[in-house]
Amino acid sequence: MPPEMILLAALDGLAYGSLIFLVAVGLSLIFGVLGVLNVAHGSFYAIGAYVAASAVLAAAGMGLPTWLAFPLFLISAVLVGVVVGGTVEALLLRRIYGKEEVLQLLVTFAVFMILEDAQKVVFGTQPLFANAPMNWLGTVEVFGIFYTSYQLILIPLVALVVLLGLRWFLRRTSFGRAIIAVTQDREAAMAMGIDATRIYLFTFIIGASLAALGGALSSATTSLTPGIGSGMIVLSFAVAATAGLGRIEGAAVAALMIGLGRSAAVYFAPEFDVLIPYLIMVVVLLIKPEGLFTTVQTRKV
Amino acid sequence: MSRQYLIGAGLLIALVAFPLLSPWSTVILTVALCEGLAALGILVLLRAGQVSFGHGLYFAFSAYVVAFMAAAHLGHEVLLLVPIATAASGLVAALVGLFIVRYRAIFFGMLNLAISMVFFSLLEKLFSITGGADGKRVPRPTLLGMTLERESFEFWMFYITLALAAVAALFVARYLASPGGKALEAIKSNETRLEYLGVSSRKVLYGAYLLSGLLAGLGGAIIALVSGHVTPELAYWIRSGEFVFIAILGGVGGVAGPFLGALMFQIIRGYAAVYAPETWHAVLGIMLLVIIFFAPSGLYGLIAGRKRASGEAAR
Amino acid sequence: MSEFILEARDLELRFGGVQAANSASLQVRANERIAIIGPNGAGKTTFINLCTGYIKPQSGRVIFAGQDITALSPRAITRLGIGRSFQIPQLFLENTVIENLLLALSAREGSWSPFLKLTKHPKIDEMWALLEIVGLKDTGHRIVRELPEGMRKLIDIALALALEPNLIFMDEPTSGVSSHEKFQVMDTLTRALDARATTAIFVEHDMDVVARYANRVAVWSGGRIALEGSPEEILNHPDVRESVIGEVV
Amino acid sequence: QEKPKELVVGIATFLSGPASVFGVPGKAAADLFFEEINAKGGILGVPVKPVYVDEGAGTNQLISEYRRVVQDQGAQIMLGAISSGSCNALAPVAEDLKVVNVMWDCGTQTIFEEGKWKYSVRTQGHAGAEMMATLLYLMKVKPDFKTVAVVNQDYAWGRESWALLQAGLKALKPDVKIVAELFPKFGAPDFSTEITRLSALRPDVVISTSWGGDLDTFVQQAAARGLLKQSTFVLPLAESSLERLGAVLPEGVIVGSRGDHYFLHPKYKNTAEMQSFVKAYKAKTGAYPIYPTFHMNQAVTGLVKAYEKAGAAAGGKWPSKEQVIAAFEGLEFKSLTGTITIRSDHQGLEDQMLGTTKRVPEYPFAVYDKIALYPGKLVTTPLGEKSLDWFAKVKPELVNDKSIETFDYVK
Amino acid sequence: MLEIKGLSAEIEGVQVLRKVDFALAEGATVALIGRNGAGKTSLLRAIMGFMKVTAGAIAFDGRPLLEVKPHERPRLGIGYAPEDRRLFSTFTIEENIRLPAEVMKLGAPEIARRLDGIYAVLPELADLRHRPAAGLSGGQGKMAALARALMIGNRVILLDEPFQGLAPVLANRYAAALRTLRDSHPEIALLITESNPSLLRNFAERAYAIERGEVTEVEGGLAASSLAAAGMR
Ligand SMILES: Nc1ncnc2c1ncn2[C@@H]1O[C@H](COP(=O)(O)OP(=O)(O)OP(=O)(O)O)[C@@H](O)[C@H]1O
Ligand SMILES: Nc1ncnc2c1ncn2[C@@H]1O[C@H](COP(=O)(O)OP(=O)(O)OP(=O)(O)O)[C@@H](O)[C@H]1O
Ligand SMILES: CC(C)C[C@H](N)C(=O)O
Ligand SMILES: [Mg+2]
Ligand SMILES: [Mg+2]
Repeated sequence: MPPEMILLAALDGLAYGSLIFLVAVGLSLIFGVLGVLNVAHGSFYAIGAYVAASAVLAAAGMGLPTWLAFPLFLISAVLVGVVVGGTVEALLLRRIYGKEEVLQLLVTFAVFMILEDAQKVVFGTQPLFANAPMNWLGTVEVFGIFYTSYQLILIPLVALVVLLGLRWFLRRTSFGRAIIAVTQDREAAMAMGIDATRIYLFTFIIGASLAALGGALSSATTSLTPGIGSGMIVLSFAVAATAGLGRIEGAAVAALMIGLGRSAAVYFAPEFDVLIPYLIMVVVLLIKPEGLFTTVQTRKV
Repeated sequence: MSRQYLIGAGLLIALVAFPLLSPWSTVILTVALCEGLAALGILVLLRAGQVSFGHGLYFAFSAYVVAFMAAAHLGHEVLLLVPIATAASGLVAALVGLFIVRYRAIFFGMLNLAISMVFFSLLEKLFSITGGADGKRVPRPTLLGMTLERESFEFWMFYITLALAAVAALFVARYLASPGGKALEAIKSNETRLEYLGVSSRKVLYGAYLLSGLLAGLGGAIIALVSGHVTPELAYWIRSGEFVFIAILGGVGGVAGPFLGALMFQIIRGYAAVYAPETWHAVLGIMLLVIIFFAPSGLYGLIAGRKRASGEAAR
Repeated sequence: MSEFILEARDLELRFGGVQAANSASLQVRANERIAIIGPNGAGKTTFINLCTGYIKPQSGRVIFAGQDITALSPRAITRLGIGRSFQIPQLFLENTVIENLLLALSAREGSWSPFLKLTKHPKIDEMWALLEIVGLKDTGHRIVRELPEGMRKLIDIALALALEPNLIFMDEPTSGVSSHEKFQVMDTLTRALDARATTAIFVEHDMDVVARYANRVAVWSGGRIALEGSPEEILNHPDVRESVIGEVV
Repeated sequence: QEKPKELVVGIATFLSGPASVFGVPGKAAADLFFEEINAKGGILGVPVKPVYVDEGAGTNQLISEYRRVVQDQGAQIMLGAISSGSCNALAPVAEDLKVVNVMWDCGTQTIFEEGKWKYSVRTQGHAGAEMMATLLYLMKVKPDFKTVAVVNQDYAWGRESWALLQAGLKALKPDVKIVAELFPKFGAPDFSTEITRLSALRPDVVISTSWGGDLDTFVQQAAARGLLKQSTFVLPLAESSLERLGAVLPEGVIVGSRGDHYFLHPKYKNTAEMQSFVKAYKAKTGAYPIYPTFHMNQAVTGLVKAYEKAGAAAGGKWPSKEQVIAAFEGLEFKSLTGTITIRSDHQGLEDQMLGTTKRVPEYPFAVYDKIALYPGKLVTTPLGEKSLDWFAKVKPELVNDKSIETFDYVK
Repeated sequence: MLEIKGLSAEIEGVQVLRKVDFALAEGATVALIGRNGAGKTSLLRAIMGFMKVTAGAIAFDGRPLLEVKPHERPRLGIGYAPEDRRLFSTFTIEENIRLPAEVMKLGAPEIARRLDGIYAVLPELADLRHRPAAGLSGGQGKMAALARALMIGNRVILLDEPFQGLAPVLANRYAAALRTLRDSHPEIALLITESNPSLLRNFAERAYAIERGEVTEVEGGLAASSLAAAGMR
């Protein structure tokens, strides 16, 4: 096949990978800090998407300008993060940090089941679609093929901003350093004057908001149906594991690999399309058992 | 410990009696037992602090082995199908185990998930062979050479399953109390020391993994026979998650736990399906939350009562 | 077969800029009781880690009973008869003290039958006797997580002993053990070692302990042995007094 | 037999998961119909009580729920199901339980072509009929295409429907080139890569039997990238997405509805039944009815008629299950949009309708134009034959068979 | 300034502190000695707010400390060096030491000032300052933990067995260092637990003995005689 097709495939992969990253990085962050593998993360993604879509449709209904959608995406993402995410952390997770991980994991699993049905009840079962923002940004032509600027430029851009922003936040700000400290040793961090409870809440909200943002952005490109969350969550799992414990750079690389891998598959081996994320994960872990990026463990001997 | 047997016996008697009282329940009870077996496999791994989000793989694998053999009318006999299919799952576990025991925590869980999802995807993809998402039908085999009518088949399958489950549970109980079982727990609490006792934590985990694979396989083989149909969904990650769910719901304190959990799970699900067909997921979710927060040691813990701070440490 | 039960030859290990082992060598005769002393960060623990396979040296060899064990895993080395205790105790926190020991016993005896109940192990009395030695008999049924640091250190040693090793490394056996118990524990401990003809190498910061229980002292510094000799010479050696012991003020 | 106090009817439908796009409207419709029936005093004077089972819970769960509803809640009639997978799984269970099982929406043709089921019956056409009609319509309105690409969901329905179409294409247009066969996974959120490929290949015709969210997503993303204008799209299930797709779907797209269902059916849109149903349904759900609601109507109506026929045969007594199922054979009854005949193999004959989208001021979404109505008898695989074989030897004459009625959109 | 009255605390239902009465005056240096499991660590943890207190009260400058959230107690000028080091492995030693000060938003100059002070007291750390904490040896870790406590402890410093695992020469040097620190900052109070009191001889002016969670003052401080009287060598 012609070389430019490879580029075209890569472009699709980039767009898709960026979206996965947005969602998965939140999962990684939460896992890294709270040590909780948040199964409900997929629901945050879905709810973020539904809320954003509803908001955009409502705005359109009121005859408001389309560009308003973009601030609306942000608002709904934060809203979902704070309201849904915040509630889950403060009401449920907070009460079992001491307990075994599997219990924490199952709490999120339970939340996932509840939220899945909640979505149906609130947003119905008919596919919801609000693509005005995507069309509003128009298309760009590459080798005579039209791409939506939304998928080709906006989403990767947001992903990049999130990546750099998170890095800066965790490395440079004292709040970020506090987060890392809590990640390693909650009690010692408290003895240093760090409010671990607050850190957990904020981290969870940030993570949830990122998932919701991913959802919000995708709401313009895909139709929302019951169950979109569960599809996204396994992808995020794969990314988080491939990345290495709570490593955001890792999440970026892994998400990109999956995105590119997938579009490559559609060209060369369509039947492998679905397997790609898992194959990538298995291969990576075979080579680097701790994931792409590893964290120094305190020496205990 | 003796308490564990007491509860087990109680459960057993209750189960033996139940179908005689309400015939239609046999299938549902059998299904519960199958899920209980898979959850028992999860319990074994949980003792090592490892959570598998992919045991649907073994559940589904043996189920499909049954389906294929039945379709090909190879040894179309329960007493052949079940052991062969179970062994097949054991074989897969033996292979997967070879490398998966090198991983811990999230990596262990996610690799299991990944492998089961690969299998799931293949089942859906290769639909000319596997029937795709629609799955395969499993014609009813003979039992002891007899071709049975539905009622009697279901009736006997239930008691066979019950017997198998009881034996499996008993064995697991013994194993967990044995040095090997404690070594398994040691993987959770301190692998460095285990290695410095000259014990290979990988070997220990490998054994447990094999066992858990066989248990899930057994459950899968039987569920294929009683529901007469297999679908890829048996290998889906949510199904695997349910096994963990069931194990915790029932409590991992004793081997009776997973079965208690499975029964509870089926009952709640049954009622939820009647009274809230649109929102039975949520009902289950809430139930799970209630258990986790108000009875973190599960139904088993509720019955067995709080464990002492020291001594017979049941987790 | 050489006269040495353990021989470490020119072990090299650096962590980035840090030379944790700098052609470290040590020769140990059977039934010796060697104390390793030296400033913090001198490389004492690292040396033990190298000898017990926790870390592999970048060069150099470790010979045990005539066999090269440099490349072996901790597991293999343990099976050959080398036991160790840790600076930070490595225990099964969720189990009772006796269960900890029984696990060691089962490992030694290879009693893995799924039908044997751990707490019904035929040789359980041996383990109680062992607890007696480290003076923890009455904590046997406590869960380890509930025990303070000091007791954990002793259990850690007991675990190593349970394997009946020919040679045992102990990393600061008495640190965290209150001066009150220190000596009676060390008394019984060393008696047990003699009784079983177990060679012992222990890192120690308490010079009273060194003086009383070592029959040879190796002074570690900069990842290697700086000085070696009998307790008397070493503990009175001006350099040692200056760089390790210091004047008690 | 004694008249029961009430007739429990178990209904298997998707209440969760992506396919609830069809399942929930189906349920809504069923509730309407049963209210109506009970208002009229029920079936043979026995009030009907619907009980629902979630098909989305997974087949094994579905089977045990199905059993429970029959054995525990005493359902004498079961309506199951939407997915072919479920139907394949439930048919034998129904035989076991000796319960009348009305397959109310599933499409797979193999059920009655490969198996013989005493207690199961299907009150609508099957994939064979649906795909044959699609094929004939395509040949009719766009005879001169050279290249075809397909984008189907990667599960039984997507694969089987393509297998049929492919066989038919080979027979009718041997020279046609199939440039791409894409099977994105069920519920895929993103078709960018597929669309890029299609944009590069520029096939004359793009076929997709996808449905629900997948179809919406695919069409939306394709539209945004100008693909819909580039190739002729053939979407045999688009009727169920028309309202949602609103302004996105341009004119000139070939659309179908798994039967002759359409709330603007040229012949029946003004009948009292249709009018009142559309009104009631819209009032209840806020949307126009889509094909699953019509399939549900056929199942329920068929059921009522079968009971009446059996009741009459039993001399006004309450018919046994066996009498009811027997009554289905050769049963002929009016649906909201035509007439259904049940063959001796328990397969229903249902007319098929296809059209080409047109934008009109009356509706904010595309409507059918250039409608062609294919008699069920014409497009359904003859009794005893296997659809794949039949497709392989289909004759071009069929395209212009005179039994085919055509209509244009009229306000 | 730190007053503990009838304090009882438990861990998982096990009583580990029993009606502890204990006072720490402004600038005082007090040794808390007791055998393993006596409750030394528990008492310090109780002061830091990591124990489940079942009865009694702790007053800091007369204000009830139990009502202050654990993470706010360091802000009162309480520095704590845990027995088991508890360093943050991904940070360098210096980052570890700075962290509490940064969390409290102390100004850069202030932080620098305190750092210099600390390196003056613990010169060994100055050379290790840029090493990741991950690889530290047992003793090195202890030093870092000590330094971290000094960073914020400008009122009270709680040291849990600070000399454990230190080579005697260092232990002695630190004893001396702490003494100079005390002399230079007479307002800082020191509470040091030790299972090996000889090191604190003629340094801590008062000594308390703790046994099975019960605290009693040792008459005559750490003089060997009085220790013997209190049943410790
Ligand atoms: N994993 C590691 N990564 C980096 N540096 C390390 C690592 N392990 C040891 N070191 C360094 O190697 C040197 C020796 O460490 P080691 O633990 O052997 O000292 P030690 O003699 O045991 O000191 P102590 O008496 O305090 O325990 C120290 O400077 C330490 O920082
Ligand atoms: N997790 C726990 N559960 C139950 N009891 C505990 C727990 N941790 C400690 N204890 C008990 O609390 C008591 C005091 O422990 P603590 O650590 O304060 O003693 P310590 O004086 O610091 O001992 P050491 O000198 O060895 O550090 C001990 O008897 C111990 O058994
Ligand atoms: C839902 C319909 C489009 C078809 C259904 N999935 C079936 O397989 O019959
Ligand atoms: Mg050391
Ligand atoms: Mg202590």
